[in-house]
Amino acid sequence: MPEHRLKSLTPLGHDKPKTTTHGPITITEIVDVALASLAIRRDQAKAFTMAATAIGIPLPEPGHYKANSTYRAFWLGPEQWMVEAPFASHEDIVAVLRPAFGATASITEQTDAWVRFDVVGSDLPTMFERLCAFDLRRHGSGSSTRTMIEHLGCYIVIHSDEKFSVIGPRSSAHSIDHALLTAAKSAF
Amino acid sequence: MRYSGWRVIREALTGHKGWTPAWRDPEPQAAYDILVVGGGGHGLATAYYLAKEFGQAKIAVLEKGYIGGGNVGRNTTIIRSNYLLDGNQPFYEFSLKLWEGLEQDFNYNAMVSQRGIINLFHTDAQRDAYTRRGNAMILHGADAEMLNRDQVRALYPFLNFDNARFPIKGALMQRRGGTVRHDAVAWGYARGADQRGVDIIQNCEVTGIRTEHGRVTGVDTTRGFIGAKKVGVAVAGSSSKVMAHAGMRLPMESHVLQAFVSEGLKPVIDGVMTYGAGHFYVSQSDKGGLVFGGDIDGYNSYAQRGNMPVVEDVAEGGMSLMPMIGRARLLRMWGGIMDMSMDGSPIIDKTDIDGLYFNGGWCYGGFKATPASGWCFAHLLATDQSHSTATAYRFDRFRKGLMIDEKGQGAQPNLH
Amino acid sequence: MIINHPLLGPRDAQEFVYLGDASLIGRPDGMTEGAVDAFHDYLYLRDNPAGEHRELWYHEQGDRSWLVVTRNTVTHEVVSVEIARDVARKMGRSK
Amino acid sequence: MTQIRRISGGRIDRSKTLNFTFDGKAYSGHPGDTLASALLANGVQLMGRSFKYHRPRGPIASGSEEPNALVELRNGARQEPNTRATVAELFEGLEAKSQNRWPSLSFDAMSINDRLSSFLTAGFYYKTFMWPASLWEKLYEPLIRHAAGLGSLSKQDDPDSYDKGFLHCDLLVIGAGPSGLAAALTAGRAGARVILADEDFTFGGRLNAETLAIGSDSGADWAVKTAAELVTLPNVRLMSRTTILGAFDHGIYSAVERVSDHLAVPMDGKPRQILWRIYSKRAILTAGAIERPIAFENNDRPGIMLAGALRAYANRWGVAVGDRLAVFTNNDDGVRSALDLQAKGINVEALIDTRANAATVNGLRHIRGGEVVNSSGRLGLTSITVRMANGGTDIIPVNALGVSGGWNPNLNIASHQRGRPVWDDAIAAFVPGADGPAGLSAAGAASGAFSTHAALQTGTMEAVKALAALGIAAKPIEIPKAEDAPVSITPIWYVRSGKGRAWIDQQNDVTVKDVKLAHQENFRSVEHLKRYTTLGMATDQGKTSNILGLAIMAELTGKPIPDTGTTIYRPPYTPVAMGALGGRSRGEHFKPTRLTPSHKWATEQGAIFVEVGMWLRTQWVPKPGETTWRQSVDREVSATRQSVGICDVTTLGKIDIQGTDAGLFLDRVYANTFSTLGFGKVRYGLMLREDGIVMDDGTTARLGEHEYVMTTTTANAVPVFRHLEYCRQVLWPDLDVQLISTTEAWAQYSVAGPNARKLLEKLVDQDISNEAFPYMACGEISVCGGLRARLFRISFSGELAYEIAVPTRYGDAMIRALVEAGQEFDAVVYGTEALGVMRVEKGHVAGNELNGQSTALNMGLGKMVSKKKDSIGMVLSQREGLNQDDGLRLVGVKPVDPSKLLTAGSHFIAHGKSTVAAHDDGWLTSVVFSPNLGHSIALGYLKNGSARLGERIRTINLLAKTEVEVEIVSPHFIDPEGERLRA
Repeated sequence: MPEHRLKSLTPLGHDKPKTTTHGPITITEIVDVALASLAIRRDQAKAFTMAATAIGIPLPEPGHYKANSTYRAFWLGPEQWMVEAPFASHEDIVAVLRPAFGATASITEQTDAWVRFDVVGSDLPTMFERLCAFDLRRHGSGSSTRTMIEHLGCYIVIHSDEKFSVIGPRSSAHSIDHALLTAAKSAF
Repeated sequence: MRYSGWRVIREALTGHKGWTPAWRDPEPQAAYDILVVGGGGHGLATAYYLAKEFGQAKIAVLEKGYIGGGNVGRNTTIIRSNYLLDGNQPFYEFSLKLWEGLEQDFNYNAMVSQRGIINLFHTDAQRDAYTRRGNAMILHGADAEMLNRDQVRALYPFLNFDNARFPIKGALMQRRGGTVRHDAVAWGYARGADQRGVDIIQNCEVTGIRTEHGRVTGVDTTRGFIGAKKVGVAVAGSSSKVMAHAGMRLPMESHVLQAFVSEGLKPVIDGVMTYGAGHFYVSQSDKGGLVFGGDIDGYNSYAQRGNMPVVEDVAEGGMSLMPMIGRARLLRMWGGIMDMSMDGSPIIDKTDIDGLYFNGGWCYGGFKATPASGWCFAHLLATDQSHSTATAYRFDRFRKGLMIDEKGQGAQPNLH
Repeated sequence: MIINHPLLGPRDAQEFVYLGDASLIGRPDGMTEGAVDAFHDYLYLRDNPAGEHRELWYHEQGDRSWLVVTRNTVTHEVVSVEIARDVARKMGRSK
Repeated sequence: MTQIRRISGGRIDRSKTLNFTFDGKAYSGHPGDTLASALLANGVQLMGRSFKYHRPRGPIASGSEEPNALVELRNGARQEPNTRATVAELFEGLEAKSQNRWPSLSFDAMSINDRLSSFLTAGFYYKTFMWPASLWEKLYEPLIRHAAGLGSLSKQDDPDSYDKGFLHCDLLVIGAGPSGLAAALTAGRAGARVILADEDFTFGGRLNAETLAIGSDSGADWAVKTAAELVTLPNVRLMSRTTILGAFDHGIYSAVERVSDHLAVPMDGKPRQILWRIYSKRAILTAGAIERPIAFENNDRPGIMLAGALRAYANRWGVAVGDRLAVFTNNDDGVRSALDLQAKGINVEALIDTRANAATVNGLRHIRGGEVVNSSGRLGLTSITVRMANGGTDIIPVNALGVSGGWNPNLNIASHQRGRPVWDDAIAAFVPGADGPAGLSAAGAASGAFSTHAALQTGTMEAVKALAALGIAAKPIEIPKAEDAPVSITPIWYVRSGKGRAWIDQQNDVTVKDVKLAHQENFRSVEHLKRYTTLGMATDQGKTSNILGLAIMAELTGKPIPDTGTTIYRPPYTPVAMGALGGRSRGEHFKPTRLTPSHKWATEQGAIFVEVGMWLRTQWVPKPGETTWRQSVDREVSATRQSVGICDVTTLGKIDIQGTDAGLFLDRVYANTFSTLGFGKVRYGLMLREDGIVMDDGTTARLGEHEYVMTTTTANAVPVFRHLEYCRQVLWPDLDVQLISTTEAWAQYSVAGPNARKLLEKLVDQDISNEAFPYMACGEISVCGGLRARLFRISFSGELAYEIAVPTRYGDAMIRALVEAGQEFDAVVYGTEALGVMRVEKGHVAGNELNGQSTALNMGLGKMVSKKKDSIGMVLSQREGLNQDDGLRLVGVKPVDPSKLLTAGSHFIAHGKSTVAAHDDGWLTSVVFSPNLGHSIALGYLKNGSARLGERIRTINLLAKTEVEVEIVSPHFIDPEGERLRA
């Protein structure tokens, strides 16, 4: 990336990502992930899949999340995925992906549309059952879905029993942060 | 029998032996001049005014269950005429005027209580819209006032003025708005109609509408065929079901609206209040219960019961507006079936079938309309002409592009 | 209520937005004669049955799929849930 | 005061003493007590007053069905009115007050109503208070309202927090008595996900109130052991202090968990209560049964209770409600109560049994074929009058009486979906019908299986059945030995004797006479009976009274009970705090807050914010010395028009539209044409609803061959996106179009004013001269030395203007860079007020004009609706009613006297016309003060407006009683030719 003189802020409005700990729970704002949505253009499914495979982007089933070495992805909707990549190498993620997919995909930068919190701790379902209707105890690692948290549509990614990501609308970062912390205090 | 304070005293001193049935339970006759289908508030009021004001005789009201068991017994008891549009305002103002003399008219204390209604606003755009509305109300002869924040605070000091997500900026007030003891409306009209010879026939469900040569001849019911020269249908949430017997599809959907009451509490809310930043409105009954409601559940339903999301949404609105109610307890919730029309406004009109008339599409505003709805429907049934305050309530307004869309939501019933 | 999403399994209906009768899929062609009458019937008239009802729901807080839900309006029982796009295609809608 | 009525035994912790007060008087109790049990232990029977007659009342029950013993619990902002003393867990320092009495509980002036009761029969108020009409609101109603209500609210904000949550299970078991525990154990051992919920603070249900054995243990100990095993099962969740409130669709139950109500104040960070939404695949109702009374004259005195409650107080709480008791029964369970009480060493003076043929009970005075016909005592029971089988009467001095008219299965929740209970003659009670909530079955006493053995058996078997339906094989638990007594009952509802009142609904003061009056006046349907007499409408929802009222009505009409009707219950099972239903969503967290990328900067500048939907936007940015908002806004407008201004417009909805059919798609969803839009160009678009009314407007930019970005108004971003998805998926499923929202991905700033280009040229890395980047151009650029950005040359203000977008994380830096670069031009940052002023000056429509009631024609944009292509709303926009010549048209408005201020919402009335609706010509939609013109200006919808330019007319605000003469002008106040835009 060319050097420019603008400094970035985290979704919560700080220079550095915020980390909060309550009891067994640690909530961390994550800013080093670039995001793009990938949607299959009409009649391009085959070519699209081949392109994704070639570049190493996983295309998980509905309700799932999958990680490869550089790219990780979760399912957004029919024929649409959200791709994650390291921000440092993929700040202009569309520019990286466009050549790989050509006319087979609609690609849209989504990096700064979202705030992401990684929540780490034991017994996360006890905290998250205060936040969303998704059956967290039935869905294990590799599950991902969008559901309502604090009146907002947020994605939840279950990395493991001890680590969830919450990806919600960036402008509401403070509301989501407040909800997470309140739930942690209520639960533990 | 005439009701009065003296009568109550006399009966009390003689063991209450003299009270007679508030209405009879007659067997249906073979035929009537006018059949009113639906023994709810609107149907009973229609029959009452047909007999009392329009000189009609041989009238029966057919009710599938017990009278007053539908929306007139399942609402939040609010009366008001704070409507904006020309098609609506005169009608609801006519209704409010009828409420004001109703109890003396039908000799039944329905506890019409004009304690004032305020619509809170929270943005400049809402204020502008309420200014437009308040002016429209006054232009039509209704009353309206604008309250600023301090005036609202003086009325209701316990509202959330200090840490609200959407601060209160003021309110539109109609002092003549208020509440009515809803069940008593049905009973008062029933008793008044009965006294004037109307047959009220309960447990009598209409199962068919018979026509000959494009003209209605009567209805099939669970108690047999009943002949009629004219049939007026006023069945609210069941409108589509009943009119389907005549092969009609209506511009409406049936939706469930929930309402709620708290445990009895010492008086704390004097008037009626609507929140402008959430789905919540509230008043307190003469028994002390906070009566409140919010949005419809939003899906087609004939189930007379709703689900939790709306319950919680209403409670969230209530808690954000008046955090003092946190420790008040919700006692009961119930649902009514609303005849949600395509523009949020009602229909009182003839149909393409001679002698078949329709009254419906009241959305969740039917209760306050009860007297005028009955009067205007009686007018139409008796004279074949629309009453002057109900000329806009026609079926063909959708075809002609003359919608009466107070909320500006378009052809989506669940948004009205 | 719960809507059994064909792709995602059971989801609380609160995640969805309701539109109405699935007959709305059958939008008339606006460029034909008499289109106003056809659009009037299409947009404004409803069967509004007490019983099984095919209706459109949108998974707004989920995957943004429009679904056709067949649901009993008296009992609220959900009989079937389909992806609206598939239903529309089956009805012959394309471009 | 000592606990004079405390006897041995019970499941309380006597090693600890808890101090509490009632009506200011100090008492003590023990952990395990409820407020009621502790008061009774202290010899206090009088706990409340009835609603209508203010009769002195004590508890009749020991659980949540209690109608009488309602108190105001706690004080200050935590005051909880109408709290049932029978379920309020005792804690150290508890304070309670009696309610609905004045001046004191023992002397209540309002008990005058009791003397006047013959005037205050059911529905008396419908028949009087009508003359003169004016007195209703002035006199009668205030008197009624003064008497209304039970307890009072503090009128202070509830200081506690509440929470909400969501749980999932295979099997929900509602009630942890013997059947519930058996069901949970069966399912838990089978590995199913089980939730066992009980409203009580301890498990065991009725077992805790009995002396019955299960196997070799007491029932209560069996419950403890069973719960202990359940705790070890990770797939079982035990929830005490948790009331299932209601059964909703598709196996969803709501529940409230009282996390902190047994504490003086909640622990830090912990909610008072949690509202749970429980998603269950199957549920079993094991909520037990509720005893019902028999009505007789003066059956409401403190000391007269349900027999099972007397037994519960003795067995569970070690309390003898009186030291001389009697029991009045029509069934064997009443006999058990008498024997239990006697076994506890309490004097049972008599067992009055309505059944002349009942098996003789030895060891106490068993009056067979007798009836209690009256009672005495002012504030508490002193004696009962018993009529013997032979007709003689006897007055028996007692200070407590247990009454048992049989037990009603607690089927409340089974009828929440309007399922009808069915009558079971064998137990003379209703049991759950087959049409209850799908997936719910009942077991134990809730299903009419009253013996302990039957409870265990049915609980086990229902669990096996429920799991089998889910494909889970469960092995029934081995049923331990337990009593299996049959039900023996001879129904009797009320004692036919005396002229006095016999209470059915004690809280609402509904008596047998009231039911008779309702019958006499033809309020015979059960629903009419309830509504006319208020039977069952009190805070207990008629749990102990409904069946009695129904049965008496059945007798009066001569029909069997099931033919007379049934009563169904509505949620919630017991009243639930509004706070719990509201959860965390209150105060500032009522709804989420959306902050713009410039929020931090604006806060530093002391900006004033305004709520726009969920967003907080900068309304204006005051400078030192400015004392009114107008000064700030006027400055922001003037500076922008004279030099340059910067505004955060991130809140506008942005939708990325891609695909080979994207242009065609836009033609369908916009009224005007987009397929002709060239690369790197932007066009204004007008979107209609299918009914021809304007839905939204905005611009759409073509950034690539098949790539467009649509902007929407802030308010309509979500509904427009939903609508586009509908068009794409449902109406035209084969169009190659893909959508995603990018509203939040980009921080977008408007830079407007004659110096806008000069300012941007300092930051943009590319050539943006008028030639290179003309009006309505757009493109991908970079700023500040390489940051990728998007530039759109569009204008809402009417000035030479651009909107520049950068990735949101750089939004803060971007506004700082813009402000810094603008310093040399005296650039301002303007807020929504100045934005509004400039758009009115320019004649652009916004929210107040886009009111969902207006057509393109109304807005003066009728020509934009292309009839050459099919688009949403095109056809129905042609209806006659929407195309009347004298219809509303958007006009500009200015006061004839420039010093006069206009008011939005004022209506147009022509000169010489009276102010009535017939002369209403329209209204002012948007009003601003234009610093450029030096006076108030407005937009308005005026009938036949486009033909009335130049006309003078009045704008009237009847709310403020003001009137301003105005001139109708073009809505384009500034630069009507658009020269500035293209500069």
